Amino acid sequence: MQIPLDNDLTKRYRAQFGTAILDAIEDRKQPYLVIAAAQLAEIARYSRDIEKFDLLEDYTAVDWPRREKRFDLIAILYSFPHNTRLRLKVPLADGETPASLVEIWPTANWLEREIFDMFGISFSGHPDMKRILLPEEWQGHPLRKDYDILQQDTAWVRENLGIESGQ
Amino acid sequence: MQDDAAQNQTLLGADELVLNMGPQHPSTHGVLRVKLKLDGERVRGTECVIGYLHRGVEKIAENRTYQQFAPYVDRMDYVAAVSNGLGYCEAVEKLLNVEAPPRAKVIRTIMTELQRIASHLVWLGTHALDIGALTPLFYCFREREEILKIFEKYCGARLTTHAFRIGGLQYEAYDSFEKDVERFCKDFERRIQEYVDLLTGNSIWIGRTRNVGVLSAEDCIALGASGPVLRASGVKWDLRKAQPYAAYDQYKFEIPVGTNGDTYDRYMVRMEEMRQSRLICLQAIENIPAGPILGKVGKVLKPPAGEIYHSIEAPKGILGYYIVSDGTTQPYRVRIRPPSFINLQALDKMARGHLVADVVAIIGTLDIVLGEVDR
Amino acid sequence: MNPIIHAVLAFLQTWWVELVCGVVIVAVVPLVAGYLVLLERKLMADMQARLGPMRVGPHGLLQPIADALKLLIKEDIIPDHADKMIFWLAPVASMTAALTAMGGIAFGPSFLVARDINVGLLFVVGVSSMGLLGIMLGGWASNSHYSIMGSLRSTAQLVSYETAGGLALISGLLLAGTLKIRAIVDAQEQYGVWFVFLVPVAFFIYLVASIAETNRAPFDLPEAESELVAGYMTEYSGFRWACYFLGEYANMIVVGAVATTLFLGGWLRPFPHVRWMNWLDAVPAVFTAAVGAYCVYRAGKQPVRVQVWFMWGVALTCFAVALILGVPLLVAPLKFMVPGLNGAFWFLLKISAYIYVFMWLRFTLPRYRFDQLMHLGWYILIPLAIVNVLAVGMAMILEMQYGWNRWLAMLPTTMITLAAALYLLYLNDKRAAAASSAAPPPEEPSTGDSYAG
Amino acid sequence: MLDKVIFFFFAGVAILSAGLMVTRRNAMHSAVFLITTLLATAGIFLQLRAEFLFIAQIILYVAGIMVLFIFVIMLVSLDVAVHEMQFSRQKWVALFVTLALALEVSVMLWSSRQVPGQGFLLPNAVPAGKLPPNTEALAGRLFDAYLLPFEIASVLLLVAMVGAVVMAKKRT
Repeated sequence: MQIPLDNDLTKRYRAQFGTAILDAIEDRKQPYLVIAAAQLAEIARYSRDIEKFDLLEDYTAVDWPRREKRFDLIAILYSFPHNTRLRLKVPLADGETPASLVEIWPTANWLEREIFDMFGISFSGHPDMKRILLPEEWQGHPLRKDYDILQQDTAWVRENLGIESGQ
Repeated sequence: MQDDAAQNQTLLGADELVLNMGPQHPSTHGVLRVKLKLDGERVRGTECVIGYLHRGVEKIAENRTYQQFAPYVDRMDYVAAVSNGLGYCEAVEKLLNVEAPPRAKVIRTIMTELQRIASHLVWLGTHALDIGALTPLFYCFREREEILKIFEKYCGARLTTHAFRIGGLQYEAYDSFEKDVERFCKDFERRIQEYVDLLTGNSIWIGRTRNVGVLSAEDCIALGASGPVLRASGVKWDLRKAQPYAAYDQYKFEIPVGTNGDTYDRYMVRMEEMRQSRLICLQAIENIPAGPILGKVGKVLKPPAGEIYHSIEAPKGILGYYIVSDGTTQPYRVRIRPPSFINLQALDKMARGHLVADVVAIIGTLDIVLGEVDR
Repeated sequence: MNPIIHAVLAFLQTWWVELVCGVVIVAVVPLVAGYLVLLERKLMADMQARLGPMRVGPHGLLQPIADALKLLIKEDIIPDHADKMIFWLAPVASMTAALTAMGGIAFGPSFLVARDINVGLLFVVGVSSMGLLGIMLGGWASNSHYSIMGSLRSTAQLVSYETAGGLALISGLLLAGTLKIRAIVDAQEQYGVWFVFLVPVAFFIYLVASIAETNRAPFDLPEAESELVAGYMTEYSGFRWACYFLGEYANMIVVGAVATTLFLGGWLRPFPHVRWMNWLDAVPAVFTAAVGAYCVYRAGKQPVRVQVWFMWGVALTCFAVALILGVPLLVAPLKFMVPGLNGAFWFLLKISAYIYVFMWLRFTLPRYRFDQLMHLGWYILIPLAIVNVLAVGMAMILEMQYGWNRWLAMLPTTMITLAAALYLLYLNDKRAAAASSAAPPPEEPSTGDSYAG
Repeated sequence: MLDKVIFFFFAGVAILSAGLMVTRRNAMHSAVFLITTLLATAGIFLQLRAEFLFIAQIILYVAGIMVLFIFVIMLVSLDVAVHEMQFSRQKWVALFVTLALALEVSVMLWSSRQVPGQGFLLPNAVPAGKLPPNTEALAGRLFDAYLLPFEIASVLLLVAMVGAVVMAKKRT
C-alpha cells in the first residue's frame, strides 16, 4: 500500500532541504516524509512557519531492533489552515540524540519525555529530560522490543528483599 | 497583582512554600500529583508528577491481537469508553481498508454522542464540586445514569463498554433503543436548564471562573491543547466537522466557541456541546438506515504491513491512534495520543500567578482523566 | 461545721441553677450537634435527589450516635513533629469556647442559662470568638502545610468578618440600648416590631458575617475540602476531630441565637401585641402534635418492626411535648407557664430557621476564593456596616431629640444604607471590569475558521 | 472564703503562666501561656463584678491582640528562633527594672496602709447588688468627664492605623 509520493508539498520540502529528505511515501492515503535526524529542527521549524503545520499532534517512536538505525521518531503534524496532516519520520540509531522540538512546539515537552521514558531516546536541548510515566529508578525502557521486565524485577528484588533474583 | 513587578521576590521576603497536592487529594481527579511552588497562596510554578496509574497499555497492545486489544482502550478514558472504542475501531478499519456499514456508523454516532454527554456531565459535576458547589454533582450523575442504562441495555456494560467491534457492531440495537434515546434527549433539555440555573448566572461561580486559567488560541495550539479547551479560546475547530468520521457528515450541529479562553468560557463551551450532542442524537434516531451491522472483516485480522494515524474528537480533545502493522495478527506498535495527557501540560501556564483555589478550578476545567493521562 | 464545707454549700446554694445548666449544656449540645449533622445530611440529600443516611435506625435517625461511637473508638493519630501540647489543647479550646458562649444565651424568658449579666450579648460574641484560637493553634501544631494554610486563612477571615459582624450588632444594640439579653428582647416587645424590620441591612450583614465566622460554605475556605483537604483539621482524627466539629456546630447555634435575640425578636411570638393573633399561642402545641400524628401515620408504613416501635416512640415523645405545651393554655391555674414554654419553642424555631438558611446556602453556592472573600469583607460589608451604624445613630437622634416617629426615622436610615450598598456594589463592578480589561485582551485567533465545516 | 479560693486560683494561674511565658523557648508556647495569663486576669475582673472589663479583656486581648501575635508567630519560621539565645545581655537590666518596679509598688501599698485616706486609694467594697451597671457607668465617664482624652486617644489610634497602612503600601 506504500507508494512513493511526489506532490507539490514534497517538492517544496525537497527543494528546501535537498538530501535531508530521504524519502516521501504515501501509506493508505496518508503522506509521510523520512528525514535525516541532523536536520530535524530546521525541517520542523520550516513546517510550522512556512507550511503552516502549526499543531504537533503527536510525537512518538517505533523500535525496529533489526534495522541498522533501530528507531523511527514519528512526528504527526496537523495544519489548521489546510486541514491536512503530515508525518515526519526520523530514523535514529541507538544512542543518537536528536534536537528537541520544545522550542518550536512547547507541547513536545512531555511527549519527548515520554519517548525518553519508553524508548530511551534522549533529546538534546530539552529543558527537563527525565522519565515521566515510570518512576525515576526504573530499569530499562519498556517499549523497546528487547525490553525485559526481569531487569526491573531483579533490581527490585535485590533492593527490597536482599536476594539476587526472584526467578 | 503587584507582585508581578517583583517576580523573584516573595511577599514579605518569606520562604517559598512547596505544597504537594496529591496523589491523595480530593480534587486532583484521581492520582495526579502537583507540586506547587507557593508564595503565600500565590502559585509561582507547578510541576505535575504523573504515572501513578500507568499500566503500559501501549506495550500490552503489542502482545494482543487487534480484536483482543479493543477492550483495553476502554480503560484509558474510563468516563468516555465508547469514544475510545470508536477511535480504535475506526483506526484498525482504516488499516484494514474496510468500512463499517451505514447502519453501524449511525449507531456508533449516537452512542458516541451519548458518551460525550455522559463525559461532560462527569466533568461538570466534579468541576462544580471542586469550586465548592455540592449539588450539581448529584444532578449530573442522575442524568448520566440514564445514559449508562442505555449502554447497559445495548451491550451489557455501563462503564467500560466495548460497544463496537472492528468493522462495525457486534450487537444490533435493542428494540426500544430509539425510544430510550429520544426520551433521554427530550428530558435532557430541561435538565441542562437546571445546571444553568444553579451555575451560569451565579456571581460566585462567575467570580471563580472568569479570567482564571486564560489560554489564548496561540497558547492552545503551541501546547497542543485540543477539544473544548481549544474551542473556548476562540478557535472554531472540531474534528467532527474538519475531518468527519462515523456519520457526522450527515448531521447539522454547531461548534460552540468562546472568546476569552478562560474557565468560564470552557464551561460555556462544554455546556453548549452537550446541547449540540443532544441535537445530533435526535437527528440520528430519526433515520437509522436498515442493513447489516458488520462489514466484511474476517475472523482473523491480518492487516497488510504499513501504518495508519486516525484521530477523532473525543470529549476531551483529539484522541489519536497511530498503529503500525507488520502483517501479522498483532499490531507492531500502537501509539495512543491521549488528549488529557497533552491538555494537562497547559496546567503550568494556566496556573502561574493564580491562587491555590484556582489551581483546583484549572485542573477541573482541563477535564483530565488520569487513566488516560497515564495509560 | 467545717468552714470549707460550709462555703461550698453556700456556693452551691447560690449557684446551683447555673451549675445544672452548665452540665446540661455540656451533655445536650453534643447530641444536638450530632442531630444537626444528621439534619444537614438529610436536607442535603433531599435537595440532591437522594435519600441520605438510611441504614442506622429508621431513616438513619440513630446515625449521629453511631458516628459518635465511631469517633470515640477511632485511633487517635498525632503526626510526627507535631507540637503535642498545643495539638492536644487546640480542639479542646475550640470546643470550650463554643460551649461557654452557649452559657450566655437565653433560650426563653425563663430559660436563662447564666445569670443575666449586664454584658450578655457581648459575652456571647466575645467568648465564641475565642474559638478562633483553637483553630489557629491546631493548624499550627499539626506540622502540615495544608493545616497551616487553613489556619492562616481562618485567622484572616474571622478577624475581617468579626469586624463587620460586630458593627452590624452595634446597629441593633443602638436600638435596644442595652447589652442584657432579656432587656434586648423586652425592647423589641416594647417597640412592637422585630429589629430585623427596623435595620434590615444590619441583619443581612450579620447573616453573611456569621456564616463566615462559623466557617460555613460559601465561606468555608479554612476547611475547603477541594483545596486544602480539610484545612486546619487535616491531621486530626477521632475524638479531637469530633471536638472541632462540635465546636463548629455549637458555634452555629450560638450565632443563630445571637441573631434571633437581637434581630428576630428572641422568644417573642410573631405579633406579640396583636390581640386577634392570640391564636398563635396554640401553634407550638398543635405543631408538635401534628409532627407526632405524622409519625403515627408513617409508623404504619415502616418495613421492620423495630422501626415501627421507633416511630411510635418518636410520636409519643411529640405528643408528650405537645401536652406539656398545650395543657397550660387550657388550664387557667397553669397559664403563667405559657410565655416560658412557648418562648422556648419560638426561640428554637427561629434558630432552626436561621441554621436552615446556613445549610441551604451551603448546598447551593460555590465557594469564594480567598481574595474575593477578603474583598467582600473589607470593601463591601465593613463600609456598609459603618454607614449603617452612623445612619442608625442619626435616626436615634431624630427620634429622641426631635420626636420623630420611629418608622419615619428609620426610613431614611435604610435608604441611606441601601444607597451606600448600591454604590459599593457599583464600585465593585467597576473594579472587576478594570481587572478584566487589565488582563490581556482576547487575541484574534491566529487561525481563522474558514477551514472548519 | 470561697471567693478567696477562686481569687487565689486565678491569681496563681496568672502568675504561674506569666512565669512560664517568660521562660518558654518556643514562641508559640509563650503565646499560649500569655493567653492563659490574660484569661486568668479576666477571671479576676469578673470576680470583682467588672464585667465590662472582663469581656473587654477577652475580646481585645485574647481574641484580638493575641490572635495577631499568633498569626505573626505562625508566619515566622520558628526553627531559627528556638536555637537563638533567649536571654540576651539585657538580663541584668531587666532584673533591675523589675526589682525597682516591685519595690515601688510595695512602697505604695505599704504607705497606703499607714495613712488611711492618703496615697493609694482603696475604696471600700460595695455589696454586689448595689453596684451600678458598669458598662453604663464606664460609658458615662468616657463620654462625659473624659471625652477629650478619649477622643485624643482615638485620633492617636487612627493615626497609628493610617501610618501602618501607608507603611505597608509603600513596599509595592
